[in-house]
Amino acid sequence: MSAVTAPPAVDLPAEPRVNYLNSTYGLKSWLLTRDHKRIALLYLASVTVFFFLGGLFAVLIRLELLTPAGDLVQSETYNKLFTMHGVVMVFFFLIPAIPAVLGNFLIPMMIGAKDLAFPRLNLLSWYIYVGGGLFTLWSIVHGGVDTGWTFYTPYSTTYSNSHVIVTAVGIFITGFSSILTGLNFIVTIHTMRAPGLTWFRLPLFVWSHYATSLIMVLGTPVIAVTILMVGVERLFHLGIFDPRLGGDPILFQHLFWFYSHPAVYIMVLPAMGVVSELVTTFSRKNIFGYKFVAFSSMAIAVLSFLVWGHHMFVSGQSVYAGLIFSILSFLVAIPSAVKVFNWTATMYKGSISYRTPMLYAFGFIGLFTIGGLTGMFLAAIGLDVHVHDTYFIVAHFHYIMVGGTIMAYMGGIHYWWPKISGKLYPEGWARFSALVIFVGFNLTFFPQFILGYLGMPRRYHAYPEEFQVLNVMSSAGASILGVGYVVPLIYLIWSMRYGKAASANPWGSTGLEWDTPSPPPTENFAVTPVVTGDPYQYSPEEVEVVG
Amino acid sequence: MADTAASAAPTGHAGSRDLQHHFDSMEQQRDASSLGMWVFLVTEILFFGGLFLAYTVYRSRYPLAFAEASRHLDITLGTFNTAVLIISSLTMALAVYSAALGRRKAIILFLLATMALGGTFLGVKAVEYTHKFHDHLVPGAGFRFPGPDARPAEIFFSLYFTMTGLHAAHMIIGIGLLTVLVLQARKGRYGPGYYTPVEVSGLYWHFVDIVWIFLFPLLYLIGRHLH
Amino acid sequence: MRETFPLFPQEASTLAPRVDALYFYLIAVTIFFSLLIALSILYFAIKYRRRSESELPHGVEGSLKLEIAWSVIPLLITFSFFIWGASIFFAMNRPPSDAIEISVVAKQWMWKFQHADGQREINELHVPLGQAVKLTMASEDVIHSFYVPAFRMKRDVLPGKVATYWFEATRPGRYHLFCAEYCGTKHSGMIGWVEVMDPVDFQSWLAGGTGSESLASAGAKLFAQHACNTCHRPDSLARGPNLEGLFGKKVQLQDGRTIVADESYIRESIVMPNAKTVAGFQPIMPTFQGLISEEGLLQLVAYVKSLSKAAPSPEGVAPPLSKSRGQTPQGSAPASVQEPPRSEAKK
Amino acid sequence: MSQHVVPPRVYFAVFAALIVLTATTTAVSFLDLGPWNTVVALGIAFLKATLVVLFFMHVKYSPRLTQIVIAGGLFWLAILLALTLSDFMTRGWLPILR
Repeated sequence: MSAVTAPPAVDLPAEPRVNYLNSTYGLKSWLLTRDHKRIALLYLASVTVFFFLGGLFAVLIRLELLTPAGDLVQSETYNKLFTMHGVVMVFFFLIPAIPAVLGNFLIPMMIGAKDLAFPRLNLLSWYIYVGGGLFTLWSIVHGGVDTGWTFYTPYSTTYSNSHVIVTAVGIFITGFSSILTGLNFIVTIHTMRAPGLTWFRLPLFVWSHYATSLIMVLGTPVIAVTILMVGVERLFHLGIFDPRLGGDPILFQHLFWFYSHPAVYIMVLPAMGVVSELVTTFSRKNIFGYKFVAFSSMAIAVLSFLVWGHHMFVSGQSVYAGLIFSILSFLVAIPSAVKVFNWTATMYKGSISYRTPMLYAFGFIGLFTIGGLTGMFLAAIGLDVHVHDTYFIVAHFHYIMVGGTIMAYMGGIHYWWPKISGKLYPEGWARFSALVIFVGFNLTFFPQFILGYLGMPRRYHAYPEEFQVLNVMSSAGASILGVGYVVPLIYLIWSMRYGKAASANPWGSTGLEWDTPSPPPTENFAVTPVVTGDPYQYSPEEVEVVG
Repeated sequence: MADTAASAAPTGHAGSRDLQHHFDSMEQQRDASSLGMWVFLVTEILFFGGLFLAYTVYRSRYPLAFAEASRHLDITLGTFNTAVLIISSLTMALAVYSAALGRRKAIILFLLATMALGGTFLGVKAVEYTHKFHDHLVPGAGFRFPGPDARPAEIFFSLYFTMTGLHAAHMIIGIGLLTVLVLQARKGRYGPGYYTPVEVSGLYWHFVDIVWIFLFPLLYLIGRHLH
Repeated sequence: MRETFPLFPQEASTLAPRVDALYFYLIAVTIFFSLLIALSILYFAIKYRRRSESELPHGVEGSLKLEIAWSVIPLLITFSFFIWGASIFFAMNRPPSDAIEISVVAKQWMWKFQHADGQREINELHVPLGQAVKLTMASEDVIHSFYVPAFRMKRDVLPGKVATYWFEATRPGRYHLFCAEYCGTKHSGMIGWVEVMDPVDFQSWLAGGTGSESLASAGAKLFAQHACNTCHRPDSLARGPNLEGLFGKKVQLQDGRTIVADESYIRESIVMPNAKTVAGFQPIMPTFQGLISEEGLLQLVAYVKSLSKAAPSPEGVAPPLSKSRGQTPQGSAPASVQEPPRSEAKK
Repeated sequence: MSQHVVPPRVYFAVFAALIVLTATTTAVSFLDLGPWNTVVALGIAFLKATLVVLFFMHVKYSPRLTQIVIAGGLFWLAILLALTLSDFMTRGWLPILR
């Protein structure tokens, strides 16, 4: 990264400089923009809407589970609630969130380019995302779908009489938005890096998004064809998975999980990229083992495609295939462990600040470690037989998705907020909401580990009495968590108008994106920067003064 | 591959007009477009891959039923269609060749030939589909299949219609792409300096041909030797 | 009843202690690594907190030795998880040969049981203590999953296939039965109880039941009713393969494959006969899909299995066709309650 | 995709080979080679596909990155097929205790 001395004094812009926010005005300038930064803000708005919609479903589910008897909503409604919670959160928030918002905004700036390789394709991917979203919203308004976000056949193809087709079309369309974003990132990172920016000088944020893009591009088409087969079977009776014709529901599960397990790495890998940036900036130290962290992202991208069978240990899959998937599932855990150890080692002898993004990074590392280690329970095939399809699994993946991805997403939004909006967020409120989120999260999901081992199955509208106390604790935690997420929404919007103006580099970071003013001009850099050193050069001896 | 961006000066005389603002050189822009199309073709490989997996699983489970059902497909039409697509690949390649040399009339001629061959292919498929309809071989309520294993045969025909239908849809998209190219070529947009759209569409067309190269033996040829 | 706020499930089967032991081992490792990471971060965050804004700490070079250490050591630890988990999984998939057989039909939102001697139950399953029980399960509609948390065992029940589930209860009592695979509107209502009884009480409960004839004999009746014996006869000029001694043996198919004749193969050959035609026979058998209910299919499977038991196999078990109401086919000696749970490797 | 322009005679040669291979695969399908029928049919299909990729799609003259991308796509397809078939092919292996 280009040379940096100690963080410069705050240089407030004297007169209003032209930047990407005020370069043009009017709805058309936003809806037809080809600037990757504006498209990132379009994604930020739509992703936030879906996040709070999915959150609303979560609140209703937790309210229903306060009592053992199913008395708040009917069982059909409850089944639609957890299905839509899953569909909206997975396909419309977790998968697009970090790549489409932070990735779109930052990757061109981090590699010193003016824009992504295919700007029009980038705008098209946002319209495809919103188009898919409209189909799913239409199905929600008209009664939703009750098959679970996994659409298992033969229930989804033959026995469910809810809006399976419309939701399937919605997800099918949104899948292409994910493919186009992945394709755009891969081509951009390959062909548009600034002079001097070799692969091992790339920030780890870019490495993790490159690995994520590989998974998006290689995995998403398989779920697209699987949904096509379900739709074709339901509409035209082309019975590919129909057991009455000799079809095999397990074939659907293989095709579904071939994408859906790598999809969970689409959700967590960008979060790891964000955490690598946060830990280095707020420890003000070079990342420990740069090459190992970079290659662990790539290892995760490859190994994530070999492990999907651990979702099917009890489904009648053959014993020997189960053993193969079990041992491979343990292999995919090693790169994640390497990352966590490297982040911890980075903090050794650093200069650690407790600003809000770092609080979220601490939260991520802690909760992701628990989430990852409970994954070991599920990979051990003999134990998974007991905990499969129980709340143990629900707790595991929420620890990684909410404790991991959403924590890192919040950390990333706060860290790059000055660059995105040119304003500083209120530090006091931000630290308060981070702590509330951490407490609310643990109170919500830790009891579910205990419930899971007790044997409470997933997707149950009513449950035996002895599980009630733990469910009440979980619902209490959910309300705290809900508050924790609403507070940042308020003060971040408030800061757009009333926040203090931010300098080009409020955190003293060495990233290329901090060398351009905040908010940046439309073409990112006045002159394309030349990169001469490694990405995280904070220590005095590493920094050489460049003319 | 230019790992780092090439020098800022655009190469090729017609380059400056067609060079998009965020690229530094025509070569960088061409490398980006071609890499973008190849990555897209990889997604198509996996898109059809899911169907090939379903085919492989069910054929290994019901080999005799699949062979019996495959004998109901018309092999002469299938072989003819394969040849039609191979010729269309040739004309497409020649269209890219003419674009590289800037021969405007040749580009239009070969593109129209490719589209005509694509249309022929779709026509033959339409004929085949109507035959299946009359023979009650379309899965669903009206499915009648002589012989003992009607139900695995219905799975075969479900796969047959899904795979060839998806392939035909890709063929239609390809013809749409070529139509746009013909209109642009008439305005003389393509020459030695800038013919990336023709090149990239050529890649797409050849890919759709390769999918058929695999579909043809898997669907039409498996049962022929079992009389 | 048990206390109202349990934090740990009961251990009621021979497998439960083994699964729980692995569970505690994994918990120990999780606590160790979580504390290791959390405490070291806490220590670094305090010891190296930022004193002043202009402070620039010295860089620390990466260390290859450390990277290799925290890659290889976790790999070895996970290898131990894998071996322990796999050994339990093998035990879960190997029902002992002398297990009593009960057929289970899962239907949208209820469990239907039929004991070997014909006794039928819905959402309630009575089983003897200390005796291996093997469930042969099929589904009439969507995928369900037979799950008894106290036995630490779960198995999906698929339409079109026969799934097997086995356990050996070690503690008397009533245990929850759940459907663990989402199966529609009343998925959370598809629950029931497994009642583990002392073997003597189990025999009297079984004797007092209103069951008509045994599973295998009901199967024999269906076998005759559908005139299966016109083709499936032991003599050489029969048009259908001989079914005696078929179950568990390798079968050579016409298309060259050889498969093991398990319950799924027998059920599939009734419903879709020509999927796996036996070598040397013509695919002339008509399909019985829709003509025989799911229970009937399981009874026929039980009958065909009883034919292989009737063959001069070493166990010398009582002939299946005779009505053996009072005595379970295995005639295993009643185990007293105090006796420690027998090791599951009884074979 | 380099600037390399392939002479038309190469295209015509490849075209001829493809037509011959198509005729061969159809003809061979009528002979009873047992399991070899599938192997031969797929072999010819792979050969034809390779010809189209190398010459018509200019991959023979393209930079190494394009070749790596194609190899990656085929490898991932192989993962999907191999691991799924590892389930379906080993279903009956567990010895059933009679």
